Amino acid sequence: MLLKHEPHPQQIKTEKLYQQMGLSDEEFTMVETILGRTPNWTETGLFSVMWSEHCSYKNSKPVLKKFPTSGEKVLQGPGEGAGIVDIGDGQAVVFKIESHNHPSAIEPYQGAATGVGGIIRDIFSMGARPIALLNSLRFGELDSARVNYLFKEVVAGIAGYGNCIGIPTVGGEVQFEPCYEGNPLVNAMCVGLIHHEDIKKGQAHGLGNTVMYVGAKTGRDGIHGATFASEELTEQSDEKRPAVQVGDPFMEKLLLEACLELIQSDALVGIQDMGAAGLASSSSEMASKAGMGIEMNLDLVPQRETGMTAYEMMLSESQERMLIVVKKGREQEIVDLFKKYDLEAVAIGKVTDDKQFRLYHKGEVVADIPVDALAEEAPVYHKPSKEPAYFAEFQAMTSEVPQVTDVKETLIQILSQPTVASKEWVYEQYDYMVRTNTVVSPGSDAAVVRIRGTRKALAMTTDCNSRFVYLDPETGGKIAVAEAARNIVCSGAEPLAITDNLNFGNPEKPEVFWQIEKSADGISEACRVLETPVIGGNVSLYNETSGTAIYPTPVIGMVGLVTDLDHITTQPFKNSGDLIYLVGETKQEFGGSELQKLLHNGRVFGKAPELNIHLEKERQDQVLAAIRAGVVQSAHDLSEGGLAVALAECLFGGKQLGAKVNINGDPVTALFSETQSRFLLSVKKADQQQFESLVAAQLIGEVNQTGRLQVATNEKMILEAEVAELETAWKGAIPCLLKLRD
Amino acid sequence: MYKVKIYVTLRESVLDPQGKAVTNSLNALHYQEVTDVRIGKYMELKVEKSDRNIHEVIDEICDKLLANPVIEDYRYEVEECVGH
Amino acid sequence: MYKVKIYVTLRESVLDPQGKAVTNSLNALHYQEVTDVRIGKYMELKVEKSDRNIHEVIDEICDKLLANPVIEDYRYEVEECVGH
Amino acid sequence: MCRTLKFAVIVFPGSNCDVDMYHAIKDELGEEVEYVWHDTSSLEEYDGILLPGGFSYGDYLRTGAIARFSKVMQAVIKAADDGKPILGVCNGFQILLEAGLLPGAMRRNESLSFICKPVELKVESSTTMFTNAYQEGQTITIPVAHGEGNYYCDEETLAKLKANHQIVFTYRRNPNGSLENIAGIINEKGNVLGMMPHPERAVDTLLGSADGLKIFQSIVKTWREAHVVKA
Ligand SMILES: Nc1ncnc2c1ncn2[C@@H]1O[C@H](COP(=O)(O)OP(=O)(O)O)[C@@H](O)[C@H]1O
Ligand SMILES: [Mg+2]
Repeated sequence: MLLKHEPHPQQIKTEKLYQQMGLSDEEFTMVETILGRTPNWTETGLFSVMWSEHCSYKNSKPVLKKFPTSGEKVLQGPGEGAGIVDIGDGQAVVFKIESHNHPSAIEPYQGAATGVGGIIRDIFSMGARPIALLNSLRFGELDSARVNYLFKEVVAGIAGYGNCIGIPTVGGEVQFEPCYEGNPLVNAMCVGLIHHEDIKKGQAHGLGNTVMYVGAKTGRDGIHGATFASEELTEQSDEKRPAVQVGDPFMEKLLLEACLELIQSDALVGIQDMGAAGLASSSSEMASKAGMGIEMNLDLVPQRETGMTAYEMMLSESQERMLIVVKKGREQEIVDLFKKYDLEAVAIGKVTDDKQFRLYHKGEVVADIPVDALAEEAPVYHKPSKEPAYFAEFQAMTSEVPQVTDVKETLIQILSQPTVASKEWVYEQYDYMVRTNTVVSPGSDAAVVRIRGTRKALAMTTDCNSRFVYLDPETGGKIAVAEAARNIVCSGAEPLAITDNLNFGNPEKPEVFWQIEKSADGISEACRVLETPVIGGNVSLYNETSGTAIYPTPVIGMVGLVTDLDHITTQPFKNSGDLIYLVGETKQEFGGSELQKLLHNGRVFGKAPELNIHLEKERQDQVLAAIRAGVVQSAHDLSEGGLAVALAECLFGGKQLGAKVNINGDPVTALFSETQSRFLLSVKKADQQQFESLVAAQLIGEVNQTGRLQVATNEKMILEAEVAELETAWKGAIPCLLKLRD
Repeated sequence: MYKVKIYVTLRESVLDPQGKAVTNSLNALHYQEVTDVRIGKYMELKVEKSDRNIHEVIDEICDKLLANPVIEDYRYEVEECVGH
Repeated sequence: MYKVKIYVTLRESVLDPQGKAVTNSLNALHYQEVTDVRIGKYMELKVEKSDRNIHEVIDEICDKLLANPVIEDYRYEVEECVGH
Repeated sequence: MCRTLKFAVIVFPGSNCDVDMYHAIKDELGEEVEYVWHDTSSLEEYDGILLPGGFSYGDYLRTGAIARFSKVMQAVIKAADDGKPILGVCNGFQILLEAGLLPGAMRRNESLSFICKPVELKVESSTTMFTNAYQEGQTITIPVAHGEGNYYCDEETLAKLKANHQIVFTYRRNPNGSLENIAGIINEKGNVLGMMPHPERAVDTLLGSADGLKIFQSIVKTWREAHVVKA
């Protein structure tokens, strides 16, 4: 694609060169109609990136419309760099999630690192101070050397960027399934804090105002990255791959501090980061959103390499760059401000009122396009949708209780599944404490970051059990939101809003599109009932290798508000003698469960667990009320592995506590079923009455000092284990799997 | 026994933040004459003779482990050590 | 214009954790013939001609910045580029 | 009757624990503190100098290697000569090593990975101006967060460190492979301390531990005693 001599318009048309850039014949014809002529090479490139799925959401727009996006507290919904939610006292929280799946499949360290760098820029370009990072990762099974390598490098890349820039990585999730073997998922989320008056938008207002370029120089890296992200990975991907972007977190740290200083200047009109499709998307979107035009002279763009063409400069995805619009005549102030941080700020163009997107290079006009055509008028497709055959098959299956002969051994095996096992190996590589606000570190349900100078704190989590989404996209989508909210509530916070990352296969396949639609329905319903609007998100399609799609994986990032530091609650049991309560009844539900996967060689099938979202809401409200009343010592939600895993996790952490529990019903169901909307709480005996008046819960046992977990059903002992033995299996699993492959 | 020297360098158009920082630092220290620095890796391996061709072995381990072909190039020199 | 190649290596007496890890990985991948790996840095500098002797300049910047004498040694080669 | 102390937190491009250090002094210790930019040439007005953690200049080339040439380092060296307390934490420690204010060098962690977690330290010496609020041999919990904390020096230097009681903190369980479990060392004169663990992250039980506060309290105590006597 990087040709020495750029083809002429006629050649682009007759040889259908636009197809290599991802434009279809119909789309090319549309471009000709818009321009009233055949586009040149640069223009063709601009349309191809701006109309890629990654930038235009052309396939997913109709689906995204389903989401509830407004709410009393929403200050900024989808559309800008990130969404914003009011948290009172003139402050607001800003957050967003983004994927870097394809780059990470090719160069895992840099792919993950630049993913983190990109999402951080989305946050500070809104004017917010980034305060925390999270991530959500999916890999194949750890028994392959390639997966091992990808996992290690992705974690190192996230750590490398986040640690260096000094934003704590406080949480996340990792799931391992064979379907991600060739196409891992790397989603990164950033949370920021802002004062209402500092909110900045990516808009190029004001005729004659100056467009400035700040940050790193432009090189040939990542050209056509957005298009690349909108295609399936194939054997040839290695060759098609654009020059890989290398992250420079040090540069970004300087850029971050400089931009936050810039936000305070009244010379600033608009600011946007150069993410996917770099200079092309940032400049056209800023102009289009403001209802203006833009003119830029590419000779002035700071360049890292020699001989760069207009096409290359516009499509480069070099990292650590921002585009700003400043009041005319105030440029020098901006130059000086950036200079203090050893950064360059260069005027490269101006805002016009003719709604055209016009580029000059070496004295010639190299592009002249109606700006809305690039940014907002990309075609929208309503893809056909079809229920896949497997779905009806799964729905028709009856739920059976799996055969378990040795309960303790089974629990140990489940605790050793890397998806369930301790993620300490991961998060110990992240500086989760820097900025000294992390009150609840990784390892509990949600992370909690205090807001200095107040009694408030923010709880945050990422969640998605993609097995359930695969079995039943609508229910699975609901469960993803509900689980995130459960984690937030368990930490003592009230869920505020979500950001989502829709990771799916090729939307041109009707079965995949059906999964997208259905899960969006589920997410939407859950968000409505739980009152957590969708304030932003990201779409990553074409996650397939050799024609096989990943499990549909709509990752939910959720933030909640802790109104008083005293409400902060964590998952481990605290004191011997405390009472253990289970909230929610347990049904016989094993479809997509950890136990099913274990017993069927990695395969899942059948129905996903049911979810009554109204019941879910009721229980969450009760649990939160009890936490706020100060009568809950510990809180943990039940997720992968069911009650047995939850009980074990509440005992981990070296306090040498034990628990004796008695429950009724079938033992395997009681221990391992993954019925939704359940919580495990512990309560001081003295608070028993008050607690029971607030929460409908079943008293199932007591915390003791034995260092043993004992569970009986109908008074008959079914599980007895040393907590230390369980913890060793749980903690050792991931390091052990990695060492084997060293 | 062979002594193998491997040089791993970043590909031409790949950004080298380290090299850039070092260039800036040298310029600030008044070594204006230094106009560019690129930083790579230098490795020394001791390899015993085996039934496989040494060049074949080194190519293989460079491709697999020591260099990342997506962003790096490598070259190497093999010396035969006498006396071992 | 000169092109200078600088090799910075850990001193013999200093344990090299990275080299050790690579040796172990290679052995695990059944390259038993690799008995030792030491990892250092390889830098390429472009230096313009100035009134100072190039060797003097390079020695100075290596001593000051590019190598840490407590744990590292360095050596270098200078090539003169023609045509620039 | 004594005035409050005034601390300087040096900010290099890429420092990121500067904020943590600042708040530890201001909110928990209750003394005066200011951020001081790397291009400052005088530190005369400060009673104590704090070099915070982070990634100065991205930690490119070697940790601390580029930062040591910052303009402010001349003033740090002068302050060291003047006998002022100087504390370098993590990246600050690495800079002190590169600048030659403390002996030795850092290598990458033995695991080759960054490591962030609370660790137990043994206070090896409680006679320094940074540790006189601790008991000798006491175990304290302070977090580490670094990728290169694997301290190294040659045998001769080690012998000297031992003979002069310059090893101030050691790890109970070594997280990085450092020589003799060394976590922190002091200069011969006793006024420059470098340590990998972050005491400024351990000043509030809300965040897990307050064991680090005594380091700052020791500095204040020593300073007050010296200045009351003189007054
Ligand atoms: N990739 C990751 N990065 C940081 N922390 C992680 C990551 N994966 C898991 N964790 C942390 O480990 C803990 C357990 O994760 P998980 O099993 O997903 O919890 P849950 O099932 O409650 O959502 C959480 O505190 C989580 O934040
Ligand atoms: Mg949970």
